[in-house]
Amino acid sequence: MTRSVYAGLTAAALFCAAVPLSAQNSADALAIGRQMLAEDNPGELWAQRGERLFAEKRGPKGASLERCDLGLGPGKVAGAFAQLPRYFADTDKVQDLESRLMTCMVELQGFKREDIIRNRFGTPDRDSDMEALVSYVGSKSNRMQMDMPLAHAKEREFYKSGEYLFFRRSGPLDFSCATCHTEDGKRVRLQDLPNMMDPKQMQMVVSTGWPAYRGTQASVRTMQHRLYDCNWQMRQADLGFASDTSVALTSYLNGRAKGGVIQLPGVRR
Amino acid sequence: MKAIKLAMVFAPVVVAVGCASFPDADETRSSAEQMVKEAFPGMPETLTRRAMQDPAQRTCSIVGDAKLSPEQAAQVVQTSQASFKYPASGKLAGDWKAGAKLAADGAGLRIRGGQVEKMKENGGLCVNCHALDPQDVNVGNVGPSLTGYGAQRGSSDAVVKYTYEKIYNAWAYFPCSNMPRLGHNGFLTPEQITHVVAYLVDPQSPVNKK
Amino acid sequence: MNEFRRAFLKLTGGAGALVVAAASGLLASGNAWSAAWNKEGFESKALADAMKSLGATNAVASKDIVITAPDIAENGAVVPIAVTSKIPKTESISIVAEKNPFPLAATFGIAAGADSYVSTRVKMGQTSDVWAVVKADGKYFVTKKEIKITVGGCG
Amino acid sequence: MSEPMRLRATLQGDVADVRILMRHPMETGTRKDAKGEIVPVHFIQSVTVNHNGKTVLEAQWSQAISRDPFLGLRVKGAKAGDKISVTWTDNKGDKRTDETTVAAPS
Repeated sequence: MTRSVYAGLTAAALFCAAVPLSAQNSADALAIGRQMLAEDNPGELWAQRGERLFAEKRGPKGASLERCDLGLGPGKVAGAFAQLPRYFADTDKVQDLESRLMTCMVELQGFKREDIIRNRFGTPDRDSDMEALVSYVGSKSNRMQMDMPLAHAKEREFYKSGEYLFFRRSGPLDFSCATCHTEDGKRVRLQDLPNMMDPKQMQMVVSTGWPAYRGTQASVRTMQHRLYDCNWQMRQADLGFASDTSVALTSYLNGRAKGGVIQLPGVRR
Repeated sequence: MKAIKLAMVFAPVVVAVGCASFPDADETRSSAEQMVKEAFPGMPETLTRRAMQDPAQRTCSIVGDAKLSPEQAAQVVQTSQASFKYPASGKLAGDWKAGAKLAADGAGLRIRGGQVEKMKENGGLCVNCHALDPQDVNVGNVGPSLTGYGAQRGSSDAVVKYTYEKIYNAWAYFPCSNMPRLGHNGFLTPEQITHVVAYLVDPQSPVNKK
Repeated sequence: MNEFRRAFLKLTGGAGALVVAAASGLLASGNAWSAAWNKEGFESKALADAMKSLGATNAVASKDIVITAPDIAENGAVVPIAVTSKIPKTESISIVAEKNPFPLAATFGIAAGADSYVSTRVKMGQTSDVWAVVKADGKYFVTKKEIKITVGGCG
Repeated sequence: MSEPMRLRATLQGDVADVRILMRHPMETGTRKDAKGEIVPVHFIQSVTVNHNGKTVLEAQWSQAISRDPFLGLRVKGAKAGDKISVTWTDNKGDKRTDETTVAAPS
C-alpha cells in the first residue's frame, strides 16, 4: 500500500508540467520569494510594538519617550530618521538613531545604559525594545528622502572618518567594507552585495535597508547590528554598540544615501 | 554618460556642504584611528589587536579614488614574497578531498561575547567568493571563477608552487588584491593550504570535472 | 478520464483506494469543515502517511493547481508558498513538504465565501518537493514543485 | 499577553485581499535556548477567518509554519466597511482575536 502510494505520487510528479529549475539564473530564482516576503513584512509587528513602547510610561522614572529629541525637537518622530546621524549639543556627540534612543531611555526613563546594551539585539527568547523602537521611528520617515546634515564640524568629521574606516583594511582576513562593496554585481555565495560607490545602490541600502526583518534571525535588525555582524564576519572583536566607529560608518553611508526615499522596516534574508 | 549621471547624483552632497570644509587626510586619519582604539569596549587586548594594521594593510587601505603608487606596490610585493613559509614535508599539493571540505567550510576564528567562538573547524570558505565545483551553484563571485583551474593550467611543479604561494600570500603576486593573505595571517596552516592546492589542481577534483 | 488520472490509477491499482480516502480524516467529513486538528496527519513522518491522513492517497495530478514559490529559497526558515486552485468546488488546500521531519505543514479549509487561494510561509530543513493537495467536490488532486534551500551569506 | 495581529483587508473589485501577520514563536520543540535547554513545542494550531461573522477560512497548522506567521487569503463578495475578524489558537490553548474593516482601494 505504502509503496503504491509513493509510486503513484512520483508518477504524478513526472506527468505534471515540469517546474523550471533554472538554478543558473539565481537572481530570478530568488526573486519571487523576496517579493513575497517584502509584501507582508513581519517587521511591521516590530514597528507596531515600538509605537506602543514609545508612548508608554516606562523605566525607573516612569516616563514615555514623547519628550525625546531625535534631532527635530522633543517628541518629533516624523522625519527624524531621514536626518540622522547628526550632532546633538546636549551630549556634544554625533549620534545615530540607536545611540540617540539610548540617550533618551537613560536620561528620560532612567534605564541603565548597560542593560540597554545587553538587550540591544533580540533573541528568540527575548525581544529587544531597541529593535522595536528603531523600527517605529524609522517607519515614521517613510516616503521622505534621506537628508543627513553636514553643517556642524563634528558631522563632517564623522562623515570623513566613516569614509576612512570604510576603506580601512585589518584583521586576519585583510578585509575592509570596500573589499565587498565597491563593485557592481558581486555576491557572497548567492547573497547580493550592494556597490556602495553607486549612490543609487547606497540609497537602497540605507533608505529601504535597515532596520529590516531578518528571516534567518526571525527578528528586526538595525544598522548597528548590520555593522556588528559584518565586523564579526571579518573576525574582529565585538564592535561596541553606538561606538563612534559604528556611528561614523553610518554617517558615511547615510550621507552618501542622500535623496533615497525611505521605506522601513525593510526585509532581508 | 555614466560620469554625468554620477556627477548629478553627487551634486546635492556638495551643495549641502557649501563652503564648510571637511577635515584633511591627516586629521581624518588621527580621528578615525582614535575611534578604532575605542571601538571594542571591554574587549581584551589579545582580541582588539586584530584591528591594528600591519604596514601592508596600511598601504593597502586606499581611500576612495586614490591609487596605489608603483613604489608602494613594489614594497608590498617584496615584503609579501619574504613572508612565504612552506610545510615541513616540502610537499605542496596534499589531499584534494580534504581541500574540498576546507574550500566549502570554515567559520573559525570569529569572536563573540569577548572570546573566540568555540572552534568550529577552521577552513578557507573559498566558495564565498569563488566558483569551484561546477555542480555547486551556491557560490560567490567576489573573486574570479576557479572552475577548471587545474584542467586549464595542469599540475606541474611550477603551477603547484605558484598556487600554494598565491593562497599563502596573494599580495606577493597581486599587491593589495581583495584576496586575504590566508597563510601569512595564520588563517590556514601550510598543511591546510596544500589540501586546497590539491583541490584546485588535481585532475580527480570536482573543480576539474565537467 | 485524462492521462494523468489514467496513469495514476494504473500505478495505484485502481479506484479501490478511494474508499480509504473517503473513510479517513476529517476532511472527508462532508462540506462542513470540522475544527478538529488533524493529529494523525501532522504527526506523520512520511509523505505517504501524511497523504493518507488527508484521504488523498489516490489523488490525481492536476495542472489546475498552481504553486507560487521561489525555485531557490534563501532561507529555509521562511519559505513563502502560495497555492491557487482553479478546480471548481475546492473545499481544502493542504501543503506538504516531503522531506520535512513532519511533512504535512498546513491544511486550509475553504468555505464558500473565500477564493480557493492561500498564501503562507513554511520552514524547510532541506531542498525538497512541496506538494499542494486539493480536495474539490470530494475528490483529491495534487501538484508539486521543488524548492531548493541554500546556505547563504558568509556561512 | 500576545502582540496584536497586523491585519490588512483591501478591496479589489468585489474581492477583499486579506493579509494577516501574527506574532508567535512557532517553536518546533527542537530548538535549544541560551542555557542549552530544549524549548517546548509551541505553535499556532488553528486560524479562523470570519467575514461579517461568517467563517470563510479555517486553517490547521503544524509547527512547520514559520515564526511570526503570515496568512493571505481572498474573500469573495466583499464591500468596503465589511468586518474581517481573525482568531488564532495555539497548542497551549492561548487564543487571540483581532478585527479590521475592508478598506476601499487607495
